Amino acid sequence: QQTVKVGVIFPLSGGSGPNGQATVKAVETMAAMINDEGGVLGRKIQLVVRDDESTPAVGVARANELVSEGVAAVIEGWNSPVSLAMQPIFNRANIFDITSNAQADQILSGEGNPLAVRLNSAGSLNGEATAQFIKKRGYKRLALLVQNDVYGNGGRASLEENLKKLGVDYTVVSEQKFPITQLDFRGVFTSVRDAKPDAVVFWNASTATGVPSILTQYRQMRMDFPLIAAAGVVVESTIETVGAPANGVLSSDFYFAEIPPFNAIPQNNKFVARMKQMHGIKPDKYMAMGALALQVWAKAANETKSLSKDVIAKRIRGQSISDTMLGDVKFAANGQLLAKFYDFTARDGKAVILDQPAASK
Amino acid sequence: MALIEIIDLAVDYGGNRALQVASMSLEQGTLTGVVGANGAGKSTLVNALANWSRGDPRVTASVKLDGREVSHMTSAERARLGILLVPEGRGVFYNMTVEENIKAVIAPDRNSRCLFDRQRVLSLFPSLGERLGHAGSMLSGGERQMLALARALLAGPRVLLLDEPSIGLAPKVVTSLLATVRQLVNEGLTVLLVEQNVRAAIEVVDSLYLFERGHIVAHGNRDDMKNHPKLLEAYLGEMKK
Amino acid sequence: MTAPALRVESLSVSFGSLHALREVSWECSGGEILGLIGPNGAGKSTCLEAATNMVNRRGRVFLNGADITALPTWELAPRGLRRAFQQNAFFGELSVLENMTGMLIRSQGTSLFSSICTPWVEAARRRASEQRAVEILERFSISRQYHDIHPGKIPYGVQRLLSVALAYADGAQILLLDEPAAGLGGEDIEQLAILLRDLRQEGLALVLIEHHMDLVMAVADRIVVLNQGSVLFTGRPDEVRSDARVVDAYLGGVQ
Amino acid sequence: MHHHALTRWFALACAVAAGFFLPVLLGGSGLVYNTLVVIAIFAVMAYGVDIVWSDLGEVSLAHTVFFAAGAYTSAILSTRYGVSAWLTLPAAVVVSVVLALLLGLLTLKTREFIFSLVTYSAGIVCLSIAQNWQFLGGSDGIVGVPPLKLSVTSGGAPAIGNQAIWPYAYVLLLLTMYLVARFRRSALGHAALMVHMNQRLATLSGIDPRRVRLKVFVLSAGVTSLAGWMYAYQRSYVGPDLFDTYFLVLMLTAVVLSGQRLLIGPLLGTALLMSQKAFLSYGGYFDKIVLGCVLIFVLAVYPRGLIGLWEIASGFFRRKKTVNDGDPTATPGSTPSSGKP
Amino acid sequence: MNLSQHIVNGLVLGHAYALVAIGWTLLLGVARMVNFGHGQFYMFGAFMTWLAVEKLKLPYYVAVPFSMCAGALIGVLIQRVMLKLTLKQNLTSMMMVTLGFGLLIEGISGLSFGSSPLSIKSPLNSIDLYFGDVWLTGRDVAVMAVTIASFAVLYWTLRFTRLGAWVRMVAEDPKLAQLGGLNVAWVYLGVFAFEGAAVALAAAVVSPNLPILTSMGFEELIFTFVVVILGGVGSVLGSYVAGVGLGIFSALFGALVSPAYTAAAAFAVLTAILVIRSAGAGNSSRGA
Ligand SMILES: Nc1ncnc2c1ncn2[C@@H]1O[C@H](COP(=O)(O)OP(=O)(O)OP(=O)(O)O)[C@@H](O)[C@H]1O
Ligand SMILES: Nc1ncnc2c1ncn2[C@@H]1O[C@H](COP(=O)(O)OP(=O)(O)OP(=O)(O)O)[C@@H](O)[C@H]1O
Ligand SMILES: [Mg+2]
Ligand SMILES: [Mg+2]
Repeated sequence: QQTVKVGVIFPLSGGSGPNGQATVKAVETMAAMINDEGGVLGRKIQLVVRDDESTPAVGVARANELVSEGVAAVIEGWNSPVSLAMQPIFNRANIFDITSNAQADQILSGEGNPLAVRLNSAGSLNGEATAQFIKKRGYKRLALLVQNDVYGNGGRASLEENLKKLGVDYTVVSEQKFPITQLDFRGVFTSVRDAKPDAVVFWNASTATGVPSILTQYRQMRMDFPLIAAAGVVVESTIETVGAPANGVLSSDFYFAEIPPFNAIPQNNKFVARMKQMHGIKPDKYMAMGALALQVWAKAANETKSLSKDVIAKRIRGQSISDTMLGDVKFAANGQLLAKFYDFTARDGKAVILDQPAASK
Repeated sequence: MALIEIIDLAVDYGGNRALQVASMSLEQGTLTGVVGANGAGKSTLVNALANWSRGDPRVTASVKLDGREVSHMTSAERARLGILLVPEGRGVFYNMTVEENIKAVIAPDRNSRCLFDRQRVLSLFPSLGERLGHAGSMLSGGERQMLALARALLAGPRVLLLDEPSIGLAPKVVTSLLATVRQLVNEGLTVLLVEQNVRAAIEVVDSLYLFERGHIVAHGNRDDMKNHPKLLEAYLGEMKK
Repeated sequence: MTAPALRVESLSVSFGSLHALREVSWECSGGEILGLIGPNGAGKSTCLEAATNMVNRRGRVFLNGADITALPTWELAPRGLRRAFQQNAFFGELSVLENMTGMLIRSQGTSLFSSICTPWVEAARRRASEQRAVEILERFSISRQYHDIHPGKIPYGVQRLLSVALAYADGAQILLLDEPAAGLGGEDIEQLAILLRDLRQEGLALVLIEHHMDLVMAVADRIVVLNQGSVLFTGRPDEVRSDARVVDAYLGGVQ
Repeated sequence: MHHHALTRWFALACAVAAGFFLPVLLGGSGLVYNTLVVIAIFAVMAYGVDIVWSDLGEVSLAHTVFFAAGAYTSAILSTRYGVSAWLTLPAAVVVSVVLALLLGLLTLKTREFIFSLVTYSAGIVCLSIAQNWQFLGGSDGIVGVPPLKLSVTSGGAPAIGNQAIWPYAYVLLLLTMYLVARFRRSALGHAALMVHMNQRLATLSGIDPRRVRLKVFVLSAGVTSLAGWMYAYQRSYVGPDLFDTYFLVLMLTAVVLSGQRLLIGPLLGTALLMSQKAFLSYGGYFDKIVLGCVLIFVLAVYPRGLIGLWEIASGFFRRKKTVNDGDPTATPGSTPSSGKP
Repeated sequence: MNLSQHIVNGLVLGHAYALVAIGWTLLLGVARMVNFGHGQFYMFGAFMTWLAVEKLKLPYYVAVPFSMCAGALIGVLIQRVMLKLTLKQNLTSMMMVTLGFGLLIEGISGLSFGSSPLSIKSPLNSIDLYFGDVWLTGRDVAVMAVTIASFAVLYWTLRFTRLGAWVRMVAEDPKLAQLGGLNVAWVYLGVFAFEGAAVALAAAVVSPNLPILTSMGFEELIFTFVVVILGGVGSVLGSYVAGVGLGIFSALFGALVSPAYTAAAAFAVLTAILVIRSAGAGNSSRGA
C-alpha cells in the first residue's frame, strides 16, 4: 500500500541551517506520530526533504523537484523571500502549501497563492502582543532596535500602531536601524545608552547569530535597561543556547514546550516526549510550527477524506481545528493561525511565564 | 680544458628545429662572439645554455661547466653556479629603482668568484650611479642595458652570456660597452657575446662563430674571420647608397 | 611653397623634475626621410610620444599646415599620421594576419548593426579586408608562412618589419619609426633600407629614429641630432659625420 | 571547401533543432523543463558578462544590477500597470542600458581591480536601495508577476509553467548567441579585443578606447537585462536576491568554466552548473565542494579541460583562432611580446 | 553623545579590517597575486582556533599560533596546486581557482563543523578596561596591538630586507627573476604561506566575541578588497590607513546617521574616491 509524499523545504545549510534542520526534525517526529495513528487517509506519510539554502533561486529549483516528485502537500518557509518565490510554483502545480515560519505579510496576500496558510504569527499580531506587554509595565521612553527590512520596519510600525490604539503615550528616545547581517552592536548600544530609555525593544530575524550577539553584547556592555525582544524573536532554544547572558530578556510568545499551560495539552506532551526520544532535543516554537503544520494538514485531510488543495485549504482557512499540539486552533480567513500570547522572561537559562494571557484571541 | 662544453645541442619550437649544434666550447678567460642573421638561432643558443626562454622550447643537450654536468639544472641553479645570461630585450625590473635592482641580486655561493662589488660596478657604469633613485621604467634603452649588465656582474659570473647588448645603444656607448667587456675578459672572465653589430664586435672578440638557420657555418679566431668571405659580404661590407 | 607634412614647434616634455624635451622644433615634408639621432636618453622617443599626443607636452604640432596639437591620439591615424614603437607592440594573442586586419577596421570593419542585420555583407567585407591585409603584409615582405602564427613567435627581424607594416597599415602620409633596425643585421637592414626608400618614393614623409649609423647615413635626407632634450644639430648626413659636437656627444671614436 | 561550409550549416541547423526538443528527449518532466528554462535564461545573463570579460578583458561585478534591473522593470510594469510583455521587454533593456551608461561613464578610466571593485560597490549600493525603497517592494520584493504572454494577436494563451515558457527562453537564447557571435565579427568586437590586448597600439590605429569600452559595457548590460526580463515572468517573484552573490558567482563561473572567447562557453558553463544543482545535488555544502573541485580541476590541474573536450567534440562554434594557441583562459596581452629596448 | 566611545569602536573595527587585509596587501599589492578564498581562509582560521580551544583544550595563547600554522599550511597547499597558473601570472584564472578553493574549504568545514554558530572563548574577552566613560575589552586592545605590530613587521621586511625586493622581482617578471638565481616557486609558496598565516592570525584575534559560522567570510573578502585598493595597491602603510579610516567612517556613520546604511555609504564613498583618483591618472607611456 503506497505512501503519501509530503515535501519539506527549509534552509539546511548556511546561516539558518540549524533552525531549518531542527524544524525538519520536528516534522519527522510529527510524521512518525501521525503514522503510528494510521497515517493520512490510511496511508503512511513519507517526507521528501530539501535544502533551500536560504536562496530564492535554489528554493524555486527545489520546489520544482518536489512537484516532479508528486508530493501531496508541502511544508516550507523560513526566509520570507524564499517562501514568496516558491508559492507560485506550488500554486500552479495545484499542491497544498503551508508556510510554517516565514513572516512576510505578502505570503497571505493571495497573489502568490490564493489559498495560503501560515502558522507563525506575524506583523500586527506580534505588534499587539508587544504593545500589550509594554503597556502593562508602563514603559514610556522606548529605544527601538529595528532590523532594517520589511520584517523589522513592519513589526516596528505595527507596534507603534497598537501602542497608539492602546492609548500608551510613549516616546521613541532612540531608534537604531541595522542590517540583518549585523553582528557587532557596540556602536548601537553606545548610542542607546546615551538616550537613557525605560526599555529597549529589538527586532532581529537572525535567530542563529544576530539575536545571540545582541543578548551577549548587551550584558557585556553592562546595559541595565530592560531588554524586550519583540514577540517571536526570542524562543526557548535561544535562551538555552545563549545561557547566562540571556537572563532577564523579556518577550512574549505563543508556544513553550514544557511549561503550563502547554504541559496540560496532551498532543503537545506526546510530541515533546517523542521529540526527545527520537532526536534528544526539546522543541522550541519554530520547530513546533513545523510539526503543527503537518498535524493541521493531516487532520484536515483525514476529516475531509481528501488530498485536494482546495478542499483542505477551505477546511483550514477561517475554520478551527481541534486537538492539536496547541489544543484547538483557529485560523483567520486569510489563512493566518490566530495564537494566544504569553509574556515570559529568562531566568537562569530557562523561559519563565510571567503572568496570564496578554493578548487573548 | 674548456670552461664550458656543449655537446649535441638541439632546440625545437613546437616541432620545428631552431638550433642544432654538434659541439662547442668556451675557453676560460676568452671572449667568444656569435653572429648571424635574424632567426639564425643565436638567442636560442645562449638561452639554451642558461636553460631559459620566454617561449617554450624543447632543449636536448649536454652542457658541462668545467667538467661538471649541469644539463639537469634549472636556470636559477645555473645562475647560482655562475652561468649568467643577460637576455635579449628586457633585462631589468621596471617597477624597481636602480638601487633596488642592484640590491636584489643574489650574491654567489662561493665568494672566491665574486670579483665585482658595488663600487666596482658603479665605477664601470657611472651613469647608473647618478640614477640610483630612478625606476627601471624611466631609464632609456642604454641605461637599461648597463643596469642589466651590472646585475649580472654583481651575481659573480664565471660565464657571462650577453645577447645583443648593443641593441638600441648609441654608437659611442657601444664602443665603450664592448671595451668594458673586453677589459673584464682580460681580467679572467669568460664571455659569450651575441652581436648583430659585427663590425663593432669583431674588434673585441678572440674567436667568432657564424650561425645560419640554426647551424654553425663558420668558426675561427678573429683574424681568420675578419676576412672570411661570408662575413665580408653580409656584414662588413659598406651599405649601398 | 606648400606646408611641410609634419611640423613640430618648440615641443617640451618633462617627467617630474627631468626635462626630457626642451623647445624642440623640426619638420618633415613628403618624399623626405628625416633622421632623428642622438645619445640614449636624448629624448628621441619622447619626441614621437609628444608629436602623437601620448604624453603631456607643451608646444604645437602641425599636419600639412593644420594645427593638430589638441587632437587626441586616435584622431591622428585617420589623418595619415602614424607611428611604430621602439618596443615591439602587437596584439599578442592574434595571428599576424589578424593583427593587420585589426589595424584596418576603421576603414574595412563592419558596424555592429549591419553585422547583425546583413551578415553576408559582413562576410564579404571581411574577405576583402583579409585580402587587403595579405597584400600589405607581402608588400612589407612578410611572407605567408608567418601570417597564421603569433607575432611573438616569428623571427625578430620579421617582427620589426611587421611593426612598420602595422603602423603603415592602409596608407599613411607621415610615418614615424622608432629604431626599426634595432636588432637587425646583414641582409635584413638592406631590405629595410630598400623598403624605406620606396616608401619615400611614394611621397611619404618618414621620420626615422636610429642608432644604426650605416642605415641613417644611407637613407636619410636630413638629420636632426638631439642631445639632452634639445636640438644639437640639423643638417645633411655628411655634415653630421664631420660635426665635432655630434661626434663627441654621440658618434664617438673614429667613424 | 564550399561543400564543407554547407555541411557546417546543416550540422548547425540540426543542433538548433535538437536543442529545441531537448526537454522532450530528456523525458519532459517538470523538473527537466524548469532546469532547461533557467539554463537558457541564466546563459543569456552570463553572455552579458562574457562580452565584457572575454572581449574587453574586464571583470564586471555589476551585471547582477542589470539582471535585476531587467527583472524589476518588467515586474513593476506588469504587476502595477498591466503592461504587456512586448512593452516590458524594451523598457527593461532601456532601464539597464541607462544604468550601464551611468556606471560606464563613471568607470571610464578605471581598470582591472579598480573596475571590478567599483562595479561591485555599484552592486552593493543598488542592493541596499532595492531593499529599502518601497517602490521596489523593499526586502520582500514584488510578488504576483503574471505569466509571460507574447502572442502577436491580442488573444492567445499566457505561458503558464516552464513547459510553455521553454520555446520563448530557447529563442531568446539563440538570438543572444547570434548577437554575441555577430558582435565578435563586427568592428566593435574587434576594437574591443584590440583595446584589451594592446591599448596604445589600438589607439594609434585610430580607435578611441573609451568609446569602445563604453559601447561594449552598455551592450553587455542590454544582453543581461534580457535574461532578467524573462526571469521575472518565469519565477513570477522578484526580490533583492537578484542582486545577490548567488547570481554573481553563477555568471562568473559560467563564463570562466569553459574558457573565454568561445561562443558556446557560457551556455556550456551554465548548463553544467545548473544541471549539477538540479540532478546531482546533495545539499548546499556538497554543491560547494563540487563546484570548487570543478573550478580547481578545470583551471589549475588541467587548464584545457572543458575546452579541450569541446574542441574534440566539434570546432565550428569557435571563433577563428590561431594555430598552436596558448591556454584559452590566458588573459591576452599578459603574454610579453618579445621586445628589445 | 559619547563620541569618544564611538571613535574607539571605530578604531578597533578599523584595525580589525586592516589586520584581516594584511595578507592581501602583500598578495595583490606586492606580489600581483589574488586569493578570492580569503574569506574562507578567515573562517578556517577562526574554526581552527575554536578547535584548539574547545576540542584540544589548548590555552588561547597556544591556539593562536596553532591556527596560524594551519593557515600557512593551507596557503602553501593551495599555491602548490596552482603553481603553474601563478607562473603564467594569469590573474583571471587565479581568481577563479582561489574562489574554487574557497568554496571547497567552506563546503568541507560546513560538513565537518556543521552550520550552527560557535563562539571562541578568549580570556581577553573578559578583561574590561574603562577610560573615563570609554569602554573596551582586552580583545580590542589585542586587535590593535597585533595589527600595528604585524604592519610594522611587514613594512620593515619589505623596505629593508632583500625579501621584499625578491617578491617584487617575481611579481614583475618571474622569468627574469630566475635569471637572477631566484627560486621563483619558493617565493610564491612563501607569499601564500604568509597570506594563510596572517589571515589566520587575524581570525584568531578578531573573531572572539562574535559568533563564528562556516558560511561567514564573504564580508571579510570584500572589506579586504576595499582596504587594499583604497590604500593604493602596493602600499603597506596605505592599507593600514585605509583600514583604520574605513573603521572610523563606519562607526561614526553608524552613530550619526544609521547603522543600516553603513555598508552602502562606505561603498558609495569608496566609488567616489576610486573614480576621482583614477581620473587623475593620465596616460603613462613606457613599457607598453
Ligand atoms: N617562442 C618561440 N616560439 C616559436 N618559435 C620561436 C620562438 N622563439 C624563437 N623562435 C624561432 O627560432 C628561430 C631562432 O630564433 P632566435 O631568436 O634564436 O634567432 P636569433 O638569432 O636570436 O635572431 P635575432 O637576431 O632576431 O635575435 C627563429 O626562426 C624563430 O622563429
Ligand atoms: N615615462 C617616463 N617617466 C620618466 N622618465 C622618462 C619617461 N620616459 C622617458 N623618460 C626619460 O626621458 C629621457 C628621454 O627618454 P627617451 O626614451 O626619449 O630617450 P631616447 O632618446 O629614446 O633614448 P634611446 O635612444 O635609448 O631610446 C630619458 O632620460 C628617460 O629616462
Ligand atoms: Mg636573438
Ligand atoms: Mg628611444
